[in-house]
Amino acid sequence: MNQFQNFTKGLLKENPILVMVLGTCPTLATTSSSLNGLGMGLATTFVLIGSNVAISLLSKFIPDKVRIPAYIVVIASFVTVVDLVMQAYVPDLYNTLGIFIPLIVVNCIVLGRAEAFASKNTVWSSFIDGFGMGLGFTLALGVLGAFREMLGSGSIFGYKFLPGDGILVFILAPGAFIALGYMIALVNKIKQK
Amino acid sequence: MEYILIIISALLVNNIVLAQFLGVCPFLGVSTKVNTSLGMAAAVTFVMVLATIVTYLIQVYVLDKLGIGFMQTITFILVIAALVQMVEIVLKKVSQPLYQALGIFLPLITTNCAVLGVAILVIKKDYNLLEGVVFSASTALGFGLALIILAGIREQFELMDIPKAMRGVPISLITAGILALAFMGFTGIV
Amino acid sequence: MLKVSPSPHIHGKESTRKLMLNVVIALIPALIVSVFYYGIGAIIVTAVSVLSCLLFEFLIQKYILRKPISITDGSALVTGILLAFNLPSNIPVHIIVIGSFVAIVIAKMTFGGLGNNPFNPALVGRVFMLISFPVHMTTWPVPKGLGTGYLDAVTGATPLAILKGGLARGQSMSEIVGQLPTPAQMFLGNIGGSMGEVAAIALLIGFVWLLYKKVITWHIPVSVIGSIAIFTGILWLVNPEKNADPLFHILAGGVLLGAIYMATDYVTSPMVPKAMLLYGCGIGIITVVIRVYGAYPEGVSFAILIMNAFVPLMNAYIKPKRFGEEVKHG
Amino acid sequence: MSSTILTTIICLSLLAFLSAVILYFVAQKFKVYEDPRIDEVQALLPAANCGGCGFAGCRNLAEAIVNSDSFEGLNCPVGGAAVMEEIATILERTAPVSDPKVAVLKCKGSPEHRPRTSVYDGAADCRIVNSLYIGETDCSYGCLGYGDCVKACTFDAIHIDALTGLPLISDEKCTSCGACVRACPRNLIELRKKAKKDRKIYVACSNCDKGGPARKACRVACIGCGRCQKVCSFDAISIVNNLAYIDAAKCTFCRKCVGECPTNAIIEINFPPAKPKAKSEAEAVQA
Amino acid sequence: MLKTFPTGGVHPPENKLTAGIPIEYLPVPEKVVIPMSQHIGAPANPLVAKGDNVKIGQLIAEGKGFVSANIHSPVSGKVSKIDTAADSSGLKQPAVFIDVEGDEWVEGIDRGKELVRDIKLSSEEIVKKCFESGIVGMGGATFPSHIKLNIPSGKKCDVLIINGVECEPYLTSDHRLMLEKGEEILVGVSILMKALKVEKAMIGIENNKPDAISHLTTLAASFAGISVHPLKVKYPQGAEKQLVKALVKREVPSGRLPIDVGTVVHNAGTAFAVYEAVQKNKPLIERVVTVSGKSLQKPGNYMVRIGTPLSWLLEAAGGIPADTGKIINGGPMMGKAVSNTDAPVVKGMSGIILIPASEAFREVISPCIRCAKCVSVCPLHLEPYLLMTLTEKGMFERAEAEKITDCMECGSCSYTCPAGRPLLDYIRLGKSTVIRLARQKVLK
Repeated sequence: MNQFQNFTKGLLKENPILVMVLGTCPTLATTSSSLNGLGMGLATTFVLIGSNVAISLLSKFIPDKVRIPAYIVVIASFVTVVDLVMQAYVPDLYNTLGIFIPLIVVNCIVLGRAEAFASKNTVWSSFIDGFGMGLGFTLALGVLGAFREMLGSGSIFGYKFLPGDGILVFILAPGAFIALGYMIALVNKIKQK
Repeated sequence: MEYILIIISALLVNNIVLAQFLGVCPFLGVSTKVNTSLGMAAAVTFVMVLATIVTYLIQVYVLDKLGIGFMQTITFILVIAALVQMVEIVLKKVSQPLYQALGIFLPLITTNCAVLGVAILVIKKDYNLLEGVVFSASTALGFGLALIILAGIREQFELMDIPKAMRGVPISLITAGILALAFMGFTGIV
Repeated sequence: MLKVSPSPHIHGKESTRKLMLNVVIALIPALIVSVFYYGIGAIIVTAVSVLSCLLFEFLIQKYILRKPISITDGSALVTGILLAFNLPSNIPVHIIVIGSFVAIVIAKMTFGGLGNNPFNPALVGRVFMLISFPVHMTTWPVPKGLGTGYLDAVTGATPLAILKGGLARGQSMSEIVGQLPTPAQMFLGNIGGSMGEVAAIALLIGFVWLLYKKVITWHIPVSVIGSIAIFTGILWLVNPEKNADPLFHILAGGVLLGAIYMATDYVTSPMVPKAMLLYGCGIGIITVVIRVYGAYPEGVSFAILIMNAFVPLMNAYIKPKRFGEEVKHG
Repeated sequence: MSSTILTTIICLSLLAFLSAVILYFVAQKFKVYEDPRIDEVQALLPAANCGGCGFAGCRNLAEAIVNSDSFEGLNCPVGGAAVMEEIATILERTAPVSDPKVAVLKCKGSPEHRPRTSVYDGAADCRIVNSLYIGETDCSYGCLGYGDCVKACTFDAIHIDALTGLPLISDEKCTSCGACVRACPRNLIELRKKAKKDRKIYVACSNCDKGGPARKACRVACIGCGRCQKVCSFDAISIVNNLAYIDAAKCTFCRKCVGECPTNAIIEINFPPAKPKAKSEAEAVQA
Repeated sequence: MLKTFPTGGVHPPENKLTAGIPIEYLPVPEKVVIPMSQHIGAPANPLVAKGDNVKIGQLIAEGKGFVSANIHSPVSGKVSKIDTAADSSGLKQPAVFIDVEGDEWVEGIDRGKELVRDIKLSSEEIVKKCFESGIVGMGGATFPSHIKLNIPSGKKCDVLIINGVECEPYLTSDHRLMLEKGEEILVGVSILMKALKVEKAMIGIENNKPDAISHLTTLAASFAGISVHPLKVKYPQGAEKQLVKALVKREVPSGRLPIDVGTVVHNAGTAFAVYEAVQKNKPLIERVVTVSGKSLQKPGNYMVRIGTPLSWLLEAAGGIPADTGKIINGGPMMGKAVSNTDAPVVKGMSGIILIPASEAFREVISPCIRCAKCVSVCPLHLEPYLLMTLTEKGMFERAEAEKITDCMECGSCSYTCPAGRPLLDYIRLGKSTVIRLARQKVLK
């Protein structure tokens, strides 16, 4: 596998949300608008790249038996960094995303990539992998966010193009489940062909 | 009365899965059979209550005392990870079938954001220890309720002809969506 | 050439289409009453709802599922009418179409079509609309008779909304009663509300028809209405100044429509009488909880959807007593 | 600042130490051993869970393989020799040798050959028809055509041919898992050894009736006349219960029997066109 | 309120077209075919060889083992061959072929019409006589009768139940028999009572046969311990367990027999056969067959010899009408469709029903709408919709847990299903598969 494939697999073929169905909690919770979705995606991407690089560097030194707790500590450190940085520079977004920023630490994608990829590959590959996966995650979040925002409030990235309120359900919890459900079904359908 | 409000709120109105989107991964993963979801609900309840107690004590008596509140995420996840691993080892010994059925989802309780989420929420909401325990227990029951309902529906799906592309995760998500829609009826009770 | 098939070689006269048609017949009195009070709007809303339900079912079956077209089995027709009955008669067309889309496409065809959906399609559509378009869905036309126009009607509140509003302002029942319609008005349907649910008399006529035709059994409607009567009765006896009487709760809002036509939907209700009673009681209790304690003045739709979710569990764990299970002799 | 760092470090270390100690003791107390090779073997299996091996699923086969000393009776027909060799390398044993096989239908009773005598009008399921009566023709051995094998095939290798009403098996897709063999209530499907260029010669009939009734029910039935047996120079053909059978192990694909069969019950597939003489003979028989 | 079983059951149109037509004795055909398996259990063993001459009533095949029955020649003539013959489903069964010559009877058979009331044989002798005479359940199940009369040690029977229900549409053979041979049946019942050593017998008859009820009630006054009970018309009341429930309110437990609740059930037709065997020394060589159908020229109740080809019987009834779609051996609810009209009449054949093509079709199958009608009509309180789906999806373990083996295949579920689903087709399949799997497990 060359680095290009390594990069693109996260976007479509192994998209963490749409294909592997990991990290559904933040996906559902933060996509009430496209902006929130992108913000969450980028924060996760940062943690993903950071932890991937760090773990691929450290993997030789971490004993196999305690690797999972060790990985979690590494990830948690990066999450704390993101948490503090966002609190300082984008307080509005930070408040909207709320508890889901610290919860990046338990996002299955991050630990999943650390365990499945970073611990077995070189730093550079892990970086590419983390970047690709993060971008795939961000992409899915952005698309889902845009979709929900469009239907739910008739706007996109805050720009209003429809009069009225839109179909309110889509920016509420039920709409999140339903929209993601159909997105994954669509991907399934495409995969079957 | 305070406690009853906390219970109803956590169980129905702000159901952790259907309204707060925490613990969706195991919600989708373990809800194929009613029996396993019962086991999962029990395991989560146990871990959640235990984790809440331990993290609460650590927060109040260690982190706050030392003034290192920013270490919350790291310490909490560490404690939870250890707890879950303990539960896993115990379960493997005590009930082999349950262990096999829960499969990879037991270690995933670690990364079940519900557990960490509840631990953090208890601190955020300034509950005292007892309130925190009641909150976490009823949240876990809310998780179990949603899980078991979905498991019941999914068991029925096995006997039905769900369109191919919808099978598995998509149909569960949409079912959960309609369930969330129905649970919105409880808005305003608390 | 002789035909050969396993026994039995004869078949009863029932068919899915006939059952659905009987439900439609049972709904006709309520439709007549709503046209009588709300005029042309009732007809427009029903027609749009029915047509769009049929159209969506047809499109999905033809182009997405690629299954045989079965829109003539009457199930989409019933869904369309029931959805319309849950709407105010002055709701704009595009909202009805969205509601029909949700009912048929999301709540029914996504699960594979008739017989596979765990939730009542019409109710999913209705609740979806209620949450998405709260203003349109809670602005009710005042019944003015046949001449009432479609969108220009004067609006008013439903009895339940009056009750909720009054209690929220801290008024006591004796103060609110003056603003509420009399039981006779509610019985005949001369009140504000969703077009199909206002006239108790019409719905009860339909109920008798459905029982006579053996389309439904008594278990679900009776247990729903009974549990509501008991629950609200207790609340009323405890504090008549803060709670409305049971008769009001039964006649107001969607209790009768829900109990007789929506909760009894075959696909989404339990299979065994014992479970039906449990299911009905659950609906009744949740309805009252939402009405009395919740933010929404009406809770029947939510209650039915929530109990729908429990039906698979009931079907799996509540079994009929098998013949010969209890040894009575020897 | 430095004190914060210090407390952080101390606090975390203590916590980590405490967790480690507790976990160590719990792990000692509740130890369960599970052979890790089971997972490795399972990973190699095709995960089709078709049941072709005789076990409920791939995991069960993996367990059986790991827990037994030899490969006797344990074989994944879907993965074939390649997978078994890989498994053998993991377990440091030698793989069993199994021939690649392919499923064939031992019936060619299309409506033109086998007239319909009644119409079946019940649930479309061979097992139901078979338990009910003789079937739509007078042959109580032949294919019923309601596609139980099609439903059983997880590899999309079988389809009912609209023209003949008989199942058509795709050589490429067939994995010889045997699901169709088990599904057919009349035992009409046989797994035969794969030959060069997918060539096949076999008796496409399962009728055990005597010649007269068999022929009456179906024009291409094997009547057990024994002419193929006589002409075979390799002793590959046996006749049991009025029915000829060609032993795939002995057959050399000489094709002598094919032309000899008076009812055309022997099928040859994937051969180059027969020599003109044989062909005209075959036509003469058909006419 | 008339007696009946409390829950479940259906009420198909009765169509008892031949209820008023007296039993007609049919002439003997030129050739008969006697299948060796006319009962549940092991096939009988032929005692004759090709070329043998046989007389009417001569034993030609012997029941092998405990669950089996003897077979007697219904005609006099020459055995032409012993071979396989296709039954009404087209499946080949061993059979004896006889060419009819003359009308010679075995000695000792009382062919007179006069009633013999006095029971001379002891109860053991009665059971033996039933076995020797090849008597099987005449209602269609063809269970060898002598086994039911042998009460296993440790069990006790306190009431004999006689099944005169005939709940299947069209069929009237028992009805006519009760009207025309009422006294003989009552003597037969007394014989059965003596064999079982019980003091009490209850005859259950559905209320759509008022003439039979009043006739038997009048006659029964002179027989000790026999009472006649009208029952509400409901299918499947003729099923043993349902009839026991309706008459004595006892529920036969799942997987058990009526004797486990102190009852034995025999058919009215069987009682007549027992009378003939015990009092007249006549083995079971003929029976009443209802031939019915809306477009049939000469429907009726025919007394025919066992082994008569169906085509002969149908010819007597005016030939097969051109519009016939389906021919049924038995009643329309539980009978088997006939694909071969050359098949012979056998001991368990109570009727031949011809259904016109316009009615002989299955409904178009549409999705299950979960209306629960199948659950409410199932007389055994099973959930047919679930059992069908479990079978379709191959989930046999769950089907077993849902008591699929309790199903008695009455067809009420398929009859009622508004979606036209072939519930019973699949349940039957699931049931046989579950039983097979259970047997394999035992063998392992």
